[in-house]
Amino acid sequence: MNKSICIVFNKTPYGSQAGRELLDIALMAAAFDMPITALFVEQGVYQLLKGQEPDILDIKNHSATFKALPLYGIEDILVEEDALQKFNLNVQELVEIDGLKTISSSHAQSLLANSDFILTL
Amino acid sequence: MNKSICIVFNKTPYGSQAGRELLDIALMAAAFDMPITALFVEQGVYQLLKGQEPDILDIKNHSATFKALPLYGIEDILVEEDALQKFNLNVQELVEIDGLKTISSSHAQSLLANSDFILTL
Amino acid sequence: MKSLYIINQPQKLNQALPFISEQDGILLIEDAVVVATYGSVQANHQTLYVLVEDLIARGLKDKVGVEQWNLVDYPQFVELTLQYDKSVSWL
Amino acid sequence: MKSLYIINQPQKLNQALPFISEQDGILLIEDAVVVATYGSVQANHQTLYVLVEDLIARGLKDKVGVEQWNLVDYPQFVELTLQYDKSVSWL
Amino acid sequence: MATYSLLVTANPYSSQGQLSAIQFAKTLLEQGHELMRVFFYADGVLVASRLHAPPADEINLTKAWAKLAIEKDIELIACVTAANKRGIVNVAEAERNALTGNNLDPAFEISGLGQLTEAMLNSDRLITFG
Amino acid sequence: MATYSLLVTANPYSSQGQLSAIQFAKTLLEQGHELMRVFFYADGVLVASRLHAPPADEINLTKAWAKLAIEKDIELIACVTAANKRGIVNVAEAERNALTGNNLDPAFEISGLGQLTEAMLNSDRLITFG
Repeated sequence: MNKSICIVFNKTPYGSQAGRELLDIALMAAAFDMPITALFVEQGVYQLLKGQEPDILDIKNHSATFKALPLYGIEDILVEEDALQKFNLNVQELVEIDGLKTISSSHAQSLLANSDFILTL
Repeated sequence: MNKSICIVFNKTPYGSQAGRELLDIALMAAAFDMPITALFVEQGVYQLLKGQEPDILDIKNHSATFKALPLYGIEDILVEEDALQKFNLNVQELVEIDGLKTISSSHAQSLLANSDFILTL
Repeated sequence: MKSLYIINQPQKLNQALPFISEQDGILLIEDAVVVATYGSVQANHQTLYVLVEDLIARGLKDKVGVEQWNLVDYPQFVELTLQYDKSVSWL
Repeated sequence: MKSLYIINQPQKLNQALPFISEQDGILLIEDAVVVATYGSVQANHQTLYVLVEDLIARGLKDKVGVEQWNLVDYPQFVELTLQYDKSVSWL
Repeated sequence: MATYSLLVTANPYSSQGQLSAIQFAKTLLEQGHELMRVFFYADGVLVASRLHAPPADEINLTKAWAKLAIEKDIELIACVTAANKRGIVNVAEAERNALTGNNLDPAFEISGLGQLTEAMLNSDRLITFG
Repeated sequence: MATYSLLVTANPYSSQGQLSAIQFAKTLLEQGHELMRVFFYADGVLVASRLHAPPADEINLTKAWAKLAIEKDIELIACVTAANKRGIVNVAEAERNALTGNNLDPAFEISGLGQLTEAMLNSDRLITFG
């Protein structure tokens, strides 16, 4: 059994490159057959919002790549319920990704406890 | 009458270079005879703490330079009272600078309102 | 003097608020625009603006509480910097 | 698995806390060490550590609430990363 | 019409501030205002390197500034202390520090902090992007 | 004795993370542990430039890493995508992108993200400094 990795998105796009550069790590780890979970918490839930148009500011839109995660074998895509609520968002406003689920903070806690690696940026 | 500048220190040393690089601006503006206020708010009050020893981590100690501000003609050195209280600090724990005063947030407000330029980093 | 406070990170708004006078304006740009889409700000009579290009970039244009926030674009951003006596970027 | 959460900015501690399990450890380094010198942390049974070199650098060594915080130096920091199953830098 | 100067301290890679500054600069010029100087300080100086190779479908911020500077005759000045510390050097600074190479983009100039103070005193507005 | 790898994403100029990483690396080596690899990513790659000229009385982080790498035979690897975007290029990347110059310090290597994944799989501990 390969070591597992949980990649934690906790920052808004596009004020930093964190989302973009974490995605690159996720795709590379998938190529090494590591079991991967993508976890979106706090302001990281904004990464998944539908209808982003950063191109109007000459910024590349990476949000479509999230949709492709299942194609790379990344099927655990989890979004923190409390964050959605706090920011007045609902799941219907997020990009449609096969298998995307919301989870509670306590569920996130045990998920993190059981991962071999946890990365944030 | 020259334009006045208020330089706002609001970050802890030494996790960033902000304190150091704001000091350089203050000294340069003083050379141009601009009336200068150095204002320490929020976590910026840690810049003035006595007994800093960043050299043990190979970081240069810039806190002594604050003491020299009056020599450069910078005599308005103001520290936010609320921040000291919030962080459990008192004026006796700060480096001794001639003319250093504590001020309330509302006093800081009117000071900022009356400055021609305000810089943070 | 009236100042325009420019805020570019969400957590900076609450840090800056105690120092902003009643007659001042507050403009949210970059990542800070998310603040205009949830809850309400404990502003003290200041006029509140949010940069529309940064909202559109993040897919948030339709989620702003417009009763509290004035949407401005870049041309209006430039005009605001002239309308106020000075601009302050609270970093 | 027991994790060591490494926090290097003051505001990150409260953001990370909801995700940290009871059996985990929390280590404050760099600018985050200031948190150990005021108020108290709403920790949920986690063991709390603070890096002493970063406290000394900032003149804060004598201001730590030692009933809640364990002071560790760099050699102990390395030992902690082995004592816990993994380390997590919550950036 | 007003005279602006900009102070840009934003990291060109991990923040959005350089892009905002460019957008603001273009807009004020379109409105007929004058842009006297853009002063780069702190991590803002990193944009003055000519060695950037971003992916082909992404903006090259250095070239975007350079284009603006050439078309509109705007001074782009990077603070010498901030730049040397951050690995941005022109030929003279490289020689003075015995470095094997240099990387300053020709659209930018290296100078002292006095250029910022002077910009403050001689512009109607100074806007900071951090 | 354990095998470590480090992931360093900290900006070398506006954060303390590079210094913390060097201190941690020295300490673990003193304790007899092994340091397999230091992988630089995001703004962390900026330290791999050989063109830094910090003030004489301040630490040169690039040289501090290089000293450690040479004395203890440690791999210092900067991610190629992160590096090119941030103006850190070796001779080959400079040619490929038609850049006039290069600035990679000889103690560092440019390689792909796979080197990070491999370090994760082959070390007992991965510690991140951001």
